[in-house]
Amino acid sequence: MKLSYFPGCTLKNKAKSLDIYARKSSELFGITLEEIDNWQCCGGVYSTAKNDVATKLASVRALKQAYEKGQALVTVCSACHNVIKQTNHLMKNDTAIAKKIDRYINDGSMYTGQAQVYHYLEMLRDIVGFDEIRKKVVNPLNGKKIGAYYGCLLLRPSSVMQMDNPENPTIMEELISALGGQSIIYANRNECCGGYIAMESGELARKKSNQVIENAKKAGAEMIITACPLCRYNLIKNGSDIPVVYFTELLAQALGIKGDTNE
Amino acid sequence: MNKAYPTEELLRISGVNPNKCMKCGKCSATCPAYDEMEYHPHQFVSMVNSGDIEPLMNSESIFKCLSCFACVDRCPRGVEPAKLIEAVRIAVVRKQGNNHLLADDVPNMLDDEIPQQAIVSAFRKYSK
Amino acid sequence: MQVNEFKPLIVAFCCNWCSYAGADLAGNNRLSYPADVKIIRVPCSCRVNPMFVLRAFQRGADGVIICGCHPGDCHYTSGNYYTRRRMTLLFSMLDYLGIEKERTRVEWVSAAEGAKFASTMNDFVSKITQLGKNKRLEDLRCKK
Amino acid sequence: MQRIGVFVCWCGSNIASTVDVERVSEALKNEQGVVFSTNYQYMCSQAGQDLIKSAVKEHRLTGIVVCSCSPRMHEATFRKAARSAGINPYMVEIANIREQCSWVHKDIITGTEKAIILGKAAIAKVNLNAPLIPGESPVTKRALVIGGGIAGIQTALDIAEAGFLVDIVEKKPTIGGKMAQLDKTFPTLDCSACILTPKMVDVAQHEKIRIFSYSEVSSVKGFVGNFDVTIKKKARFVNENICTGCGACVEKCPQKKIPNEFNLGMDNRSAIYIPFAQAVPKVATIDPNACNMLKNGKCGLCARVCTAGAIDYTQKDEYIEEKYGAIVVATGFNPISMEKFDEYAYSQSRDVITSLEFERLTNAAGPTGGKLLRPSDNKHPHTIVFVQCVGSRCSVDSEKGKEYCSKICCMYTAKHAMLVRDKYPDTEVYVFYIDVRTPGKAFDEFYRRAVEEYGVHYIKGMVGKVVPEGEKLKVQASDLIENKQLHIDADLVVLAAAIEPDKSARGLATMLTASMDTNDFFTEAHPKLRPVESPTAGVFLSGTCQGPKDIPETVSQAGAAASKVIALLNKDKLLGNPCVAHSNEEICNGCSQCERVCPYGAISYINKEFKMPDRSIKTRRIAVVNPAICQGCGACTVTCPSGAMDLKGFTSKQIMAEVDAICR
Repeated sequence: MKLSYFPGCTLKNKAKSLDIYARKSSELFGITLEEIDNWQCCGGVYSTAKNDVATKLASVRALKQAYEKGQALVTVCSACHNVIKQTNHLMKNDTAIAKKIDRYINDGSMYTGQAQVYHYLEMLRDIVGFDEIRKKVVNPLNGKKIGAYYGCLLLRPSSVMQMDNPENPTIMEELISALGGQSIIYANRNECCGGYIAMESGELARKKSNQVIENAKKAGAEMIITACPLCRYNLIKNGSDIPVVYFTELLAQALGIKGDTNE
Repeated sequence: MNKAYPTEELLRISGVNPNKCMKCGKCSATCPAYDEMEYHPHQFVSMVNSGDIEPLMNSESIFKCLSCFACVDRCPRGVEPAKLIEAVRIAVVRKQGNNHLLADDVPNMLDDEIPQQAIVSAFRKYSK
Repeated sequence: MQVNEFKPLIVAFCCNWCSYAGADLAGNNRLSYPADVKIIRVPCSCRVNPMFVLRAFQRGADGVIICGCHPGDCHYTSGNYYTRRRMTLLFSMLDYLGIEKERTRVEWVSAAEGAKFASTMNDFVSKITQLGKNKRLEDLRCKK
Repeated sequence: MQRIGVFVCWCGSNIASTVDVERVSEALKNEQGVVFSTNYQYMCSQAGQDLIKSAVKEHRLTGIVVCSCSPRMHEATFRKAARSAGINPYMVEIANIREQCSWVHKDIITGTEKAIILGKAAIAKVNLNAPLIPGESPVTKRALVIGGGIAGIQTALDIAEAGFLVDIVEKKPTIGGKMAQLDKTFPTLDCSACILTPKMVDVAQHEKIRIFSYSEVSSVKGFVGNFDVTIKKKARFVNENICTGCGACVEKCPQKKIPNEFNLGMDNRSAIYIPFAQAVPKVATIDPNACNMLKNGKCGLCARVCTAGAIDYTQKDEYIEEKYGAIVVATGFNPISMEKFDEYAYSQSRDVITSLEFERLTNAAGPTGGKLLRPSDNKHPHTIVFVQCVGSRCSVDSEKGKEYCSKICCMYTAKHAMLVRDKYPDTEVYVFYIDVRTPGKAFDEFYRRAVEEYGVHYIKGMVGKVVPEGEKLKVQASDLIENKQLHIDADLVVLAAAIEPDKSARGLATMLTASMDTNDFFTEAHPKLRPVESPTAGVFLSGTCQGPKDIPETVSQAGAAASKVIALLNKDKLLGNPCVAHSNEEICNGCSQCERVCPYGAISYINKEFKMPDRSIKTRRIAVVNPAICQGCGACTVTCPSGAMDLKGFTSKQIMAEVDAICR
């Protein structure tokens, strides 16, 4: 099975391990991620303003390419997924903007949100299935206590993202248990790490990240996994004394593709 | 000073109907950047509605919003305050010479580990 | 027939529970509307057979309006939903036959909406007056 | 051929000032069938009515047209006059020349012209009128009350006190409903059980009342005065008539780890259980999903300890059929699921509870024996945060909770806060509110007492997030008055969850053909004037199934519903509305279209034998309308493809004649 894949800027640079292990692991389940040709950066954040059209072009191009190939579009980075999924939703529901964007792209066919967008986690849950993953695990995590960190981008706005219950998500917890780990539920797992504010106000980012780390640790987590390079950066930079790794690394480790992720 | 934008324009850009607000304050209760803001999410809703927009445009608050959508998701009335904050912010940075983040400033903000994503996001949020 | 000024002939079907009472309320409050409107009382707007509408046009009506309870408020729980569906079909067929869509209308008027009844009728009559006499479907054999 | 008399009313000057009544009566004289036409100052007066009566005699009238005020005003008056003059009351038609003519038109010429046309239309209709006789149906003198909470209990008691038989159907093993779970009641703070349980005993002992507990209504047929109801009595595996409620079985049952519904899962019960000490009926019930004996045949302890021999593992569901004259719906409410509000960590922390759970926590018969202890560690909480409006007042597009205000939360939260401060003065209590809504006798005073005398901290604002961390619940909230974000380390968080109608109500409404609103509350026949009646004749509403309400309101509505039932059951016969649908069996082809649109289920089909021209007999399926059920909306008449269905009093021919008269 082949799926279109949008890696995004960070996965080609600072977050290479998020990318590499996503691709390698999916191969194990017979899924090939085909990188979109000439993809452009999604912009990192989705602009909700109705008069902000240009910032959506990169996402629409990627979506359109996937749709024309008859493939669903998969992303791993939370930010890319958020931008692309929201853009797709907009294309489907706002014809005026879809027409405007069509005039920019101007290649003969208007895109109106037909492509299916999956986050890699959704792909694991809905296409592969956690039971299938469980069967392929060779290095189970032996009950390691792992706190999934969702942040904001994967889940919200929930009416558009529709990945999971935005206040009590389970998708990463189910993955952890499929890999033989013990998932730790903590309330701040869907709160913001501070995101791009790290550039502007390191203090606020520190405060937010610390709240997440503290809450996870008090709940008993020995490790945090995330799908977002910026979340990982903020948590590590602000002094997490437990490892913060990408969920794809953990996946690859359990599947025997990668060595121990405990640094 | 930023001259005030008309309320209607902000409502159009954001798609927000502030009349739906029942003034419960849950947006501000849930906001992770609350302490950094001079004007809080619920104030954006009521001030835009009453046309009191200039103070919002001149406030740093518009750059403190993390776009985490907690207020949008948890609002019991479906008001979507974050979209209104975004509309005010866009109204400000689109004006000539109003870029909040300049390319020249960026190198000083970087360290070895910062992901590209942070830089592009910040640019998109803070600059034209 | 001597006609100085065009006075349209309008048949209004009103359901007994909401719209007819709304029309009564318009009267109680002395809210005037043109005398061109003649009301026929039916138990429910869903009693209005498309045949009645056709008959009215055949006999020279210039406009037909059907008034019922608001959706969800039907005295018989669901009658007005039938009305809405039936009349949507009928009106588009009439449009096809050349009876303009403006000549036919379904309106929801509650027993509390005397003002709405009057304003609806004023509006409807003025629209029909602009359109002028309806010639389509009129069966001249019916004229004495 | 009719002989019609026309009577034009002046209504003093109400009509006469804008309608030339003389000209109207003159103009209508020559209409088809008219043999007499006159006008009079006040037709509705005794003299006016006498005028009608003498004209009927003198001119041998068969039909009457009164040009007067709205039929909604005096149709009944003139029909009565007609009857006393010896003609069928349904031979009267009214031309509304006041509300719909003289009062809305200023000009006497147009007014008169229109009045004449309206008169002609009425005459055209009367020409085609036929005498109608309302059908009669007997009334079964027994009422069914569905739901055994305080609403159902009160309704049943009131009906029974009037001397009628009442059956209560309650799906739980005991009656009592939500009120049995409450601790104290606002605003008087009297103990809920102390005022409820005597009523439960009254019900149990009343010779006119039967209780079907652990039972559900499984089908309803028939119509007002004549409902045929099937009640499913679920197998409780205990013979109700023998069980003494001694509790020996409960004690001995080895399976003790079943979440106790009565305490909202905050403690456990055994597989065989009696919900609470004052349960009515006080008999045991076996939970088939938990009982080892029923699951795999291994146990049987309860049967061995039962000295009465009441345990019966072979018991089956039983279906009881009964006839009723009236049905009262009293299905009550439940708090909504907190699933969509997990920012408050309800599913993550046992110390985040709903208000109903809080009731059980403070109830002396509850899981903690009335001591306020945190569910997680049984420690005394020192800081309690109450959150109001959780799931109430949500807009539709937020897709979270209910649009309406749940009405009772402000008061019970004030009660909870006050009781905590009263019993445990060392506890800090915060109430986060959007508005405090206290309309009701002594309600606002009650809330003010909570603030002023008991020192409850009322904060205008909402809680945004609850984060369990260690032993604490970190509450992040806004204080809108101080324009601050607050962070409170709480020990217990109580959510005032919105209430919604019981889930069983939807299916029941379908069975009863009773209408519901978009929130699944039953709708009333008239929101102001008939608040306890469903639009479906013979179905009455009691309590929160109709909308959120507190106990006093529920009890008053329950009594009101009972009085409506009593008035109905008091009648020996019911007169129907004769303006009902009727199918012409010669034309009907039995296509079933009419049955599908009928909102009342008034249409059924029979196979009838018809003699064919060649003298052979052919059986055809034809529609038959039950005139006692038909409400006369006419939906079927339009849907009928063959034109067999018509509505008496509003026949197609009559309405077309009116159209013709207007368009002439």
